[in-house]
Amino acid sequence: ETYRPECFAPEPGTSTIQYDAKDGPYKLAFVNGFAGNDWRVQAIQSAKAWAARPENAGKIEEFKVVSVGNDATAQIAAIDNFIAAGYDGITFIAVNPTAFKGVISRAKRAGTVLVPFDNILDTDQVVQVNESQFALEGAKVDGVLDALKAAGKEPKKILEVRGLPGNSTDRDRSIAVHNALEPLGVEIVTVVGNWDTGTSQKVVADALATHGEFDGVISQHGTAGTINALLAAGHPTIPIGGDGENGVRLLMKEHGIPGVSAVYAPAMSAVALEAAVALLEGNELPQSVHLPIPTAVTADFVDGENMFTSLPKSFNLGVGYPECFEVFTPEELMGQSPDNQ
Amino acid sequence: MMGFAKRHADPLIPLIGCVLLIGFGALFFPKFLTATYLLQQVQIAAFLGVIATGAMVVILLGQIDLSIPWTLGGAAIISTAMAASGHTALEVLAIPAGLGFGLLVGVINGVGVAVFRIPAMVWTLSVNAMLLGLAVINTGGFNPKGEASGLMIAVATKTTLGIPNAALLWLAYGAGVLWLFRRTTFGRALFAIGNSEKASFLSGVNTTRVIFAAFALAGFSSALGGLLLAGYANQAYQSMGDPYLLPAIAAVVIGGTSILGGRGSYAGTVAGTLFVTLLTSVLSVFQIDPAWRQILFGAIIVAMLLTQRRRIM
Amino acid sequence: MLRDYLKNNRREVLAIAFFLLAFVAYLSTHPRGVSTYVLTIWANQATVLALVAMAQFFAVVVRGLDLSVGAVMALSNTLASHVVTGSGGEVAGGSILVLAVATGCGLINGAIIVYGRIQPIVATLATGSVFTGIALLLRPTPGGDIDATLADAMTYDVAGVPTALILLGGILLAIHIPFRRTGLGVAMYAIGSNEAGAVQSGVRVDATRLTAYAAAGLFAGLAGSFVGYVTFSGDANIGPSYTLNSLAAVVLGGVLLRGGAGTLLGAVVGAFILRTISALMFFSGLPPLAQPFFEGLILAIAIALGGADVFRLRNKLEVLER
Amino acid sequence: MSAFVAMKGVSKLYGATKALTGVDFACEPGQIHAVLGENGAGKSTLMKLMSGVIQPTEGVIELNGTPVTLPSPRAAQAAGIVCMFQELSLAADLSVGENILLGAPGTGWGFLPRGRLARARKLLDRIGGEAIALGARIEALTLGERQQVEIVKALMRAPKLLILDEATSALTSTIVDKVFDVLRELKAQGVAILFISHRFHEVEAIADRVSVFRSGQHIDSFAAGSRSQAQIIDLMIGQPMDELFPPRNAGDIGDEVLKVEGLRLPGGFEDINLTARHGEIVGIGGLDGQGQGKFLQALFGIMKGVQGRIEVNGVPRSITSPRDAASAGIAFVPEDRKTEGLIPNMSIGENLQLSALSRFRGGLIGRGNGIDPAAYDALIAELELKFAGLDAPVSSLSGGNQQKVALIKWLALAPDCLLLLDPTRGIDVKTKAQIYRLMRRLSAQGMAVVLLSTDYDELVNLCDRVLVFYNGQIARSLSGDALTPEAVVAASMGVADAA
Ligand SMILES: Nc1ncnc2c1ncn2[C@@H]1O[C@H](COP(=O)(O)OP(=O)(O)OP(=O)(O)O)[C@@H](O)[C@H]1O
Ligand SMILES: Nc1ncnc2c1ncn2[C@@H]1O[C@H](COP(=O)(O)OP(=O)(O)OP(=O)(O)O)[C@@H](O)[C@H]1O
Ligand SMILES: [Mg+2]
Ligand SMILES: [Mg+2]
Repeated sequence: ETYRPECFAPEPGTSTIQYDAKDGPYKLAFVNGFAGNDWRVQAIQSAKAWAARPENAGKIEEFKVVSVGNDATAQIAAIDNFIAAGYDGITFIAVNPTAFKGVISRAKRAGTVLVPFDNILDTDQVVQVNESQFALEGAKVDGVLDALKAAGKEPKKILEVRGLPGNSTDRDRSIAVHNALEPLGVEIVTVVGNWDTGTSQKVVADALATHGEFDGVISQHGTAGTINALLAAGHPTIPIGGDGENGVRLLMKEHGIPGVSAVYAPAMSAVALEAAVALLEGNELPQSVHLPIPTAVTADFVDGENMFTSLPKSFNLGVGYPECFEVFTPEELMGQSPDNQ
Repeated sequence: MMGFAKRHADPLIPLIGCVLLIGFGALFFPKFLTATYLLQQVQIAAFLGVIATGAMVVILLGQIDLSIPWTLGGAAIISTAMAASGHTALEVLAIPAGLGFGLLVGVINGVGVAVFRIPAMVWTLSVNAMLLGLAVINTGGFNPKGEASGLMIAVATKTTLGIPNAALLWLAYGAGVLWLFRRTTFGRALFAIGNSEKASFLSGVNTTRVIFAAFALAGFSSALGGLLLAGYANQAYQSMGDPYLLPAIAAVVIGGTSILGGRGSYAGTVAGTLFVTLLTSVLSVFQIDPAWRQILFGAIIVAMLLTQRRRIM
Repeated sequence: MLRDYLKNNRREVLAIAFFLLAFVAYLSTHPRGVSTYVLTIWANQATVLALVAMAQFFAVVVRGLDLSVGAVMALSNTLASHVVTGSGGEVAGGSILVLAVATGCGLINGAIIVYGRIQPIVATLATGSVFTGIALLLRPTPGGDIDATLADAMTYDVAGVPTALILLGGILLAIHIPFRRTGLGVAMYAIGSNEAGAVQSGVRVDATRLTAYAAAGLFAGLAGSFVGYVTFSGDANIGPSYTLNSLAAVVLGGVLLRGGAGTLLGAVVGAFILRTISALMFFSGLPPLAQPFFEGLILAIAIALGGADVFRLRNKLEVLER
Repeated sequence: MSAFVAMKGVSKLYGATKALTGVDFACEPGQIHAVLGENGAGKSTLMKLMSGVIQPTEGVIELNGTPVTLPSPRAAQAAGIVCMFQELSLAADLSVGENILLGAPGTGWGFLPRGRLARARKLLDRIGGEAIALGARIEALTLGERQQVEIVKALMRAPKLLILDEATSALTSTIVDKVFDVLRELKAQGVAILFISHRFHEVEAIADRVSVFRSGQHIDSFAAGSRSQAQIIDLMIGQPMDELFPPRNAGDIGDEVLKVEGLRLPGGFEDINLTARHGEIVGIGGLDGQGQGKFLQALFGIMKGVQGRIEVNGVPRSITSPRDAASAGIAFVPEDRKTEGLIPNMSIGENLQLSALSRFRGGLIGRGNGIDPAAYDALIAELELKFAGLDAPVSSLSGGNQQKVALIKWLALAPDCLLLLDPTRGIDVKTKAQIYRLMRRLSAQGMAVVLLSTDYDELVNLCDRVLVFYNGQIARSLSGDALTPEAVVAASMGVADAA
């Protein structure tokens, strides 16, 4: 029985990891990669919001966040720097899942706890926190199939909107979609939206203009663009499995689009820190933690609860995991302006 | 006479390319020939076209503007934020403010290039980096709710007599730029400086001012593109400009504009824009694997440039 | 003697001074202070950029530009993640193969530019797209492996001196010092400075330019390999940021993009400056969300400082030549 | 004696322009052979053919009696044909030494034979380049010094045929004499030398044989001295030519147009006073780099940190940019027409319009200037500009005709004051005469003309007053009977002669 399984749920079949307890307070760092998109900014905000909470602040001697851009060597250097500076725990969003062998061994030697999240590593050496990409995209597929069943329709032709080429997240999510749909003999048309609203809108518009009508859409990210394209093309309303951006739910609600919005929550940055502290305190955790995926179907969207007319459309609704800790209020996140850190 | 011939041959090759692409596409997807698809391409091309216009002005100087992405994004963020602010005054100023932001960035670029004599390629790069930083601060700090204004949406997504408004705007904007090129001091000086800044300066041309104006116009174009995209996606988000930098430059050079400056025709840029847009669309519709998409894109551009060369020589 | 050097290389000297300033600031803010570990960390990532900057230098000095250096890096990095493993022989062979392929990419660029008469910027923009595509074919997603012995040898230290710096030092000794004394080196500078003149002087312009782009490919290949040593893997997406940074680096190092001026050493120093600026962020205590802005700001200031050089000039025509 | 290089029925076409048609030409070892002709006669084209820069459209080139093709300058140099080009071949960013060794025969990609530099040093010293350090960057040298380096560079390649295409155009007479000594020596060693110049006294001084070209054809060749200057000129231009220098103004020198008081540029020139009046041509002489060039550039707002007072037509003007100068009514024809005076790959028409841009009203978005096209046509007619069409690129014009364009683009603005830097360098006699006449007419009509020249002929015979610069100051002001070649030369050497 590992530590707080309701939050740190093990990936089926994963091993467990435990280190000798260390005395706090701890020096923690979060080494982000690219900073220039809303999800990452929110991940940083969540991390700082978590660190600011009194129950955590007491355990922390120092908490640093750096963003190093899309460069594995720079990220490795950053992590090494924190190891060299005697930090106890380091969380990071890996720029490259296979680049960190060396760092992991150096961290071991220095007794520093590493906790990758979001883009995780192909390794069983460290505890990793993430939502299962398969489960995430699977949930979207299920949502669409359920909606179709409810409407008494057979899935024949589904549009898949993929993400940024060349990384494992995009690959795994796409595999999930194909694994779920191909057995049903569904025709899958794939376009590449780069996780980008505008790009998705363009490629979906083209797909609709050339491939004709679809029975449903599975979109990795930038789903708002996908919906805009459907509306612009006057395409009959079809179920959508989309991302967890505020704008997506607003659109689905407004136009009564059935389907599911599955959140890939930036708040996982906070869970990763929580895990780091748990490990430093000597607790045993699953090597691969799979967080529960916050999903909601159109019918359950409630303004001010899991959808905010008052917030930006690009706001990601992953404000927290109730199973782990009280979810962040948007104010709590926004409160983290760079001026009062 | 020669110059005339050149000016009018520029758009030829990209246009032929467009026809080939459509023809090829139609073999497999008859819908390629429908007005829906074609008008849709024109609409999407309009966004790139406006941005490429600015890129072209700077390239005519023999410079290059790498600050397009975050100038575009910044303008969109500002306008959408103001449009959704709820204060009438701010809402009215939403669009001017976004465009003004573009002008401002352009002038900052101009200072580095014209006064400090820093290669635009590097100066605009660092300006872009700073803009990214500002966007991050903004999103983290205040990040107000953003909403494209009705006008932005109407221009970006609606049509008039079946023609996308975006395309009409592009047409008007292009006409204005063409007038600048052909009929004003600015236009003549722009081409002269692109060929020889020294000789232009010694002829009494106010080169500094022209360079400022050129970058200001480029920033304005990026901002205008940003507002269009915000209207199209009905929101602003970070890094929304990233997918437009290289295509914009590609569109300009495919259109026969010399990257060294001083030579080029707007018609060429228009044709180049249409070609790039169509090519991207075709590669996407045919579900080409991303790797092959990159390879084909590069190979086709090389091929086009080689043919352009042949013609010029 | 020294005064001549300072006079003829003021931009380079300015860059060196700026670098030392930033580097001292970095070390003094580092909790661990000066130590082999800290130096090695810094050296490893700085070396990668330094190698790309060298690649860019060769293209720039012949009044060209190579926007495909990042792509060639990605290609050689992904290729290395396939072939730089196994027995000692296989590792050696693989490493050579990687560099050969990278040099080939450079030659292709050169050929398109020299014989196709396409402007370097656009030519390499396009070929870069192709090389990236091939890299994606080799590694659809990051992965693979690099021989650990070689990687560690390259990324750790010898007697407290980071191997990476020894490598760079060796390259500089072997190339930077004699470069200006060889026919090839002078020919490259001459082409960048006055191509028509070079032709009239009997320089083999085409061959020289091809060589320059091949060298650019080779160094991009070295950079890609080194990324492999640091990351033990191949990643097709590393290109873009390196391409742009290589430009910033050479300019920071006092290399004029108009060609014919600047040195390999300058390019390296420029790369060091860039990397140190980012490293400064780690312990700067700046608000995390404000760091990207300040990083850009410092870069802009550094570049502007180099540019401020022009205000010395009395003759506005000389100013225009910048 | 048999020819070293011979051309048989050679033609060169540039699109429609016939640069050379059916030329038979030969040059022999141990002979200095002068090639004369108007601008655009085809002299440089001929030389470029011999030195492998361009290939003939028709005809054959023979080397020691055997037909050869010279695909590149490198090949030509390997065959012993070395050309000193009208457009200099130096790399401005490289040092003098590096330039001299650049691409020299026998040098590959390996280490350069720096040993040879000792000889280069000697040669430089011999032709009066003692001041030129082998380590100095070319960009720091004056045009004259660059020509000296170019000459040494050519000599270092041990030529069998040495071609000097207006190699001495920017050199002062004293240096030219030294160069000639070296040439005579080479001649004695059996080197064939081709010499192009538009300065007759130079040709008379050095040439053994003379060939005259006109509009792409080889008109005649004859022993030097067998024809009078007048006869040669007639051959060159195909019709008798009237006086080279127009008569000076009968006297009516009017009021001051340009008045300069105590102008100084630290490190450039000190306390310069100058007045130019209606109807007078003020000459500015002196050796290269004595500050006269910087002075005129300062007048045109090119220099920063200039102190002193400038008045145009009695109105004090602060001139900080060419644009200010232009609106103050000052025009400026720079020394280097290829990169400063004109934009070579833009059309003739666009180049003519260039200066007009400074006069556009309404700033950047203004359109239409006050200049009517007729003004251009008149000047084009007066200067007999040889051109295919206004759309043709300026680069397609020969040196002389390019210079005409550089003049016309300013004159069309009818400036009050015209500053000329060596405007007749590389210009043939006929064009010179046209330009001289034009300058006279303009000054008679009330334009102040200030002429900087390295050719004392024109200083003495054309100008009303000559100010000779010597290390940043006006050494002497010569006019009337005191204005003699000897006096100019003496003053420019800083010698205070009795006169
Ligand atoms: N690159 C070119 N393209 C087109 N026409 C050219 C080119 N070069 C020269 N010409 C033409 O060939 C003719 C001869 O030119 P060339 O330079 O040989 O004259 P030149 O005798 O050297 O004149 P100058 O004394 O002014 O140097 C001229 O009419 C010129 O316009
Ligand atoms: N850097 C610049 N960027 C954009 N527009 C400019 C710039 N500089 C000047 N302008 C515009 O040019 C127009 C004219 O400016 P200005 O009054 O300086 O013209 P000017 O230099 O006086 O020309 P002229 O002397 O022929 O009247 C103004 O409308 C101004 O907005
Ligand atoms: Mg000539
Ligand atoms: Mg004015």
